[in-house]
Amino acid sequence: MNTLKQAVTDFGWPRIIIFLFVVALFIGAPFVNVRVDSSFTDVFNRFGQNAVLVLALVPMVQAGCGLNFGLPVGIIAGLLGSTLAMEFGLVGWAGFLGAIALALPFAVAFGFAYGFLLNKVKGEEMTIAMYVGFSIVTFFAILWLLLPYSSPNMVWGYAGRGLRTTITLEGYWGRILNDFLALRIGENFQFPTGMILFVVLLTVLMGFFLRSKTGTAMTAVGSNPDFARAGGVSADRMRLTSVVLSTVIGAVGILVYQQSFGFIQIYNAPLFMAFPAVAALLIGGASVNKASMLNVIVGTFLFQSILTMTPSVINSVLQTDMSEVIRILISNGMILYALTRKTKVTK
Amino acid sequence: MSKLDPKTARRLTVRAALGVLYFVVAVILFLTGRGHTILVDNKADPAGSYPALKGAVVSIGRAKPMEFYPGDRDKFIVKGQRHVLRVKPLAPGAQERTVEFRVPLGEDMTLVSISKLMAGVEPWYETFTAPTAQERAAERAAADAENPVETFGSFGP
Amino acid sequence: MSKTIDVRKILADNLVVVIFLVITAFAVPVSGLSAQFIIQELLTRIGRNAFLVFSLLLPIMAGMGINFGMVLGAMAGEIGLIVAVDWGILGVNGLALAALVGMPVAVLLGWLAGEVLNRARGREMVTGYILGFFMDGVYQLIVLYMMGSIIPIRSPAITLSRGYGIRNTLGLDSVRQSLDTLLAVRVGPYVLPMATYVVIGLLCLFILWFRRTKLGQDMRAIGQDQGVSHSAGIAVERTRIIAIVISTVLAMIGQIIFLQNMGNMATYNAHKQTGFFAAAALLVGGASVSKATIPNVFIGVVLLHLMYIVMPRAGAQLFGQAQIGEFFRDALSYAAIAMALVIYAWRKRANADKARAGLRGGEAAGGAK
Amino acid sequence: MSNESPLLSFEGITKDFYGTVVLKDVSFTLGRGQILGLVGENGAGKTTLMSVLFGMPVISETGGFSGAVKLDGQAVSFRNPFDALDAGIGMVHQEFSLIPGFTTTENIVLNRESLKAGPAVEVFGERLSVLDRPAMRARAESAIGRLGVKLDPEMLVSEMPVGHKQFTEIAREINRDNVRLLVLDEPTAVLTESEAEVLLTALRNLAAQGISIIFISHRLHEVLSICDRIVTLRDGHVVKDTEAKGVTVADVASWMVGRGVDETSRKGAARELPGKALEVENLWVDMPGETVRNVSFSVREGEIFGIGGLAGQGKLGIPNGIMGLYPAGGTVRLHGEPVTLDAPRAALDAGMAFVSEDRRGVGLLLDESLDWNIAFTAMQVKGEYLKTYLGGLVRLRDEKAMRALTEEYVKLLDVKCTGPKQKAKELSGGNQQKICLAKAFALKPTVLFVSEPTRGIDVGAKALVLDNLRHYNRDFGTTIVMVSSELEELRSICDRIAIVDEGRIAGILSPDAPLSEFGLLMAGVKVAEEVRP
Repeated sequence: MNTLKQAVTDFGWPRIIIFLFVVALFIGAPFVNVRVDSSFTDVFNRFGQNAVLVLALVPMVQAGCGLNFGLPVGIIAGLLGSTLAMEFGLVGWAGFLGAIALALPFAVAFGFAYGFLLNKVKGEEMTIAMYVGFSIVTFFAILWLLLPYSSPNMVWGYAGRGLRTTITLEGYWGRILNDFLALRIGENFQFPTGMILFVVLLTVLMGFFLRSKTGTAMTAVGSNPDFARAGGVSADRMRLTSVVLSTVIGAVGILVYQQSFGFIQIYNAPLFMAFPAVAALLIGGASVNKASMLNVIVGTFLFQSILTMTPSVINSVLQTDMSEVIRILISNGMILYALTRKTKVTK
Repeated sequence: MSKLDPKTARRLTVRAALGVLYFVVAVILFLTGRGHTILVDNKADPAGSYPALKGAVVSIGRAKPMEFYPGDRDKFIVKGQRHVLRVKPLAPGAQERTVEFRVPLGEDMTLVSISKLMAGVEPWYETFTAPTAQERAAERAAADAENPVETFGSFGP
Repeated sequence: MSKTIDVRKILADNLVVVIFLVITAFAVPVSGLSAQFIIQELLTRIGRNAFLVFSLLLPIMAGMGINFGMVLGAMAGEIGLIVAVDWGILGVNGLALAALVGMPVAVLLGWLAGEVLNRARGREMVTGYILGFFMDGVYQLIVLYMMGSIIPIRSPAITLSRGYGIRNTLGLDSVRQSLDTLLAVRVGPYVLPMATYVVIGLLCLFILWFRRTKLGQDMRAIGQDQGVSHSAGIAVERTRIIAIVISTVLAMIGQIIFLQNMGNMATYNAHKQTGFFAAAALLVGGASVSKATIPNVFIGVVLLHLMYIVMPRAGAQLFGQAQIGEFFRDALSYAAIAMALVIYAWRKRANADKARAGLRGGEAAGGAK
Repeated sequence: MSNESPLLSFEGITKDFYGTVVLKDVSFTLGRGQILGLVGENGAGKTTLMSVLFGMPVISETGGFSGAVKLDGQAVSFRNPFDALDAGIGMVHQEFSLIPGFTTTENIVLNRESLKAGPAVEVFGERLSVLDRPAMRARAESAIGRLGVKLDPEMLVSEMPVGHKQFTEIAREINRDNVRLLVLDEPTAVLTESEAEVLLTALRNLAAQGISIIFISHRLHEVLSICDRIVTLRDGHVVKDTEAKGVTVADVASWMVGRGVDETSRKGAARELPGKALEVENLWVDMPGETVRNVSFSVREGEIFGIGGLAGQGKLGIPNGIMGLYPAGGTVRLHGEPVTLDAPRAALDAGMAFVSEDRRGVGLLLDESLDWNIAFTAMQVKGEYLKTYLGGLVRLRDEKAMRALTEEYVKLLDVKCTGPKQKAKELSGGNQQKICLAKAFALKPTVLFVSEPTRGIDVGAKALVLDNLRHYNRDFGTTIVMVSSELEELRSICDRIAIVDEGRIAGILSPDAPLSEFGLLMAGVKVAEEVRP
């Protein structure tokens, strides 16, 4: 059974262990009085909340730019979109869609600048992306204080200026996707239909994009830039496109996240947001230079299941709150595993 | 293989010696750096067998001397185990007394009673244990034992 | 080559330094802090931070970039300190014992990090960074769950009330500033922590000496060309591991010196920003990912910390909010790292292009012959 | 020289790689202080022979060799190159193996530095000894002195002219205490003529000091000028082992290329072909290792034009430059229209296609399926294999059309695979090459460049690939420019053959021209007038 062995090696032991761990969590849950149905509600909520951010990583991985630790660049664009939409007093669907519309131009502009930079530093993308992300988050922290926002729901009451650390979306577009066509089964289970549909829509669109001429070229650039070049494709342009796309989806991703979470978190909150997304993608089976829609779905689901279930299940088993440590070990262990694996491009 | 050439032998010796030295230094640092809290009090015996001193200047080693009046209690933090305790009563003409004593290595706090010392009551020093978190934890453990919960291995209090 | 080009080249080589100089030159007067205060702060901070920054030098020499995995060393130092405090060892003895206890831990972690980085050639920096995160989880597992349960802890004062795990903030009263005050020398209005300076001076001597050893020479060779070094018979992987081990051990000592000055320790957070501060300082000092010198360390510590001292006040003075200054200095430090990395990667490519262009020029001439 | 046993002797060395014999019964000897010239075409077995001598791991990993290597009459078998170095054999490679940021001295004594032990050595071992720089410098100077050249011991390698780097390499090899034999692989390839002259003098100095030298070079006049003996390898055999005295360049050249008179493979007589398909003038290409300096030629409509020459002379640079894969300059006209250089897309749009010699690096997407590999370029350049949806708004990959295309070529070229969805990396070399051809054919080019189409594939596949090219040329009238190191292959299929030497065209010959003429052109001797086809 060499093929099975090969499949296991390809998939990697860490993933199999994580997968078994998740299965064990779900099986074990009823025994420690954790309700499975409400757990599933949480898992689906968090899945939808995070899936788009994970999806945002795919184009750059496919184009060979590595894991986008600079995801905060897109997140900042999304934050600009949502805060501006609130400032303009947009509520409900107009608010959510308005936020997306307002975020897009920023995302495209940021993406261009960011992609241009990454094209200049081939080979060092990941470290630089990380620090570009940190820089833009801290730089924007200044702007959140200085920009002339005036909506009383957003600015500090006592100073009259400067945005609050967390801004509630209550009364704007909080949970607008989650509650759209939401399905209620029993007392404890609720399926966030609208949000899941939105995620599916974006995933399908991304799938289509990867099957287009440009998407094909992008994948080829990631797989073998020399081949793509010999085929008349400009690697730099494809990489730039992938970065812009990643940034734009990142912006949309944070908007989906916010509406589900119910709050806009600014200042230092986006600083480390790329890491869980990266971990989720890798847990789903992606490598540093190959990722598919399936990786996104599976990875997000597994990772969010762990985050949902460990605090309740593990804590009641161990009588101590070890979920944080487990989260750190699993997510970073997964990234570490992917980084230290021989790059699978055969040369 | 079986026979070492002189150079290798010399290096092995040097390295072994250094390894030993590493531990020796660690032990010396431990012994000389071990901190002890010495509580000094000047209290009369509630039963009246010895009185408190009217006033005294106490010093331990090279630490800054402190004045003690009846009922006072204060602490010295000292390094190492051997210490010289000097008690100089304020009463004119009273004789100064210097004693050498040794704090056990494992002891964190020692209570020295200068009134006992001056009155010649033995033992004038004793181990002092404040009620600690550990004890509180022990109490809680006792409580937990009544309604046991699953614990993970040796985890838990 | 004309002189103007030289000036431009120097500026370009030290772009990060120049930007920092300009910004702090503006911020210092705005902050309204007295020169005496600033200088005293700087004197303290050099003693506090320089050692940590030094720990980055050797991996750079060995061509492994900035060792963001140095936080592993910081963790080892913290474990040493926890032990020293738990056993109630006072003063410099406590610090030395912490270092002796931290040493095997640091060597082990450094060896581990070296192995990991050898498997991630070409992306050592990002891997080291993630390794730091990962080991933070292991550190928590040990310090928060095992200490006091599996690993015996004597002192109830440093354990959490639940009976195991170390408290979130560890008071370091027993060793507080014991190195700094050991030989504190007063010069005019300033107090110099001479003992700390002596330790740092010894480290400088060590690094100077190390560069002249065979091992140092091998590291330089590997840093420039692994292939050539390997074919010359130098054990590349082993040497890289040694570089990381030394770096980790130095970071361990550095963290102990840092924490004794701070006087208390955020048990679970103290190491988190260590790599960032050290890297920022070194790069602000004009080092690059491939070349770093002793002066870079000192220039960097002074510049970075000058900014850290004055920015919050400058922000408060300018915008009425100290927070703006704080965000600004963070943004600037992150940007300094990003910029130094970008300049380095950029120049690496530019140099390669230039080498090729030179070749082409030769050809054109050759073609004419 | 003397009656004692020779320093080095090869006795009946035979070596095969997976059944392909690359060395067959190679025997020759080298005396002390002798300079031996080892010449042969690419693939003649020179490199493999040296790998055998040095005990390169690749030899033992592929089943070892038979025969014996004797040093001073004693059979030796090195487990790795370091053993060989210890035995006093030094090797200077064509590519420099120097640390750029180190000085001459540091490079010469690299990893053999003079050391002064200090106390730290007792604890942490030898590597903590301090470098003894004066001693290192003295050793470097003595090595430079033995070489008899001028080198600044404190100069950084990165700031040196090329010649000095080469001297530094040689000085490093002779700095060993016991060095007796030096192997130099194309040491003059990167040097200017005057530098080469200095180097040759230096080598004579070394030989006079009793160091034996194996000199591998294609510059035959250099070989003749310094060597005592010349050994010519062809197809793994020693075809000639002779004193250098009285030998001419033409002799050696014909030994190198002459492989029996085998004219049977020639098919078809010279064709009359009108019109010019491709004109190239003053082309330069900056391709590392294959620099093209100044090349002009023109290709006729429907012709198969061959480009041959030794490795490193620039023949590969020509198609790579024209197709925009490496920086290039000059004028290239396709059917009279100028082609933009430095832009692969422009070359493809103009109707040219390229089968790269770097099959795995440039030719294929190894991690993707065969249909991707074949259809990709046509899709990107011509917009084919895309299906339109929503009235032209969206165009997605047409998997069905790609599959059909792939199946068509799989059948046509007889590719052995499990189907269009198999990954390219899973195919054998020959089948991969067929996929590369299919990719180019799918573009329906008017001019097709084929670079080393048979490199690394077995005999049967070779014939198939060549047949396919010939058919494609005959059936569609496609002009083909074929670059190959294998002269026979070129002669069997091409209408004319250009030989490239040192980045220039040394001459263009008819495939029927005598072998010695090809040999002379390859050796850089200009003899023939350009042959009119």
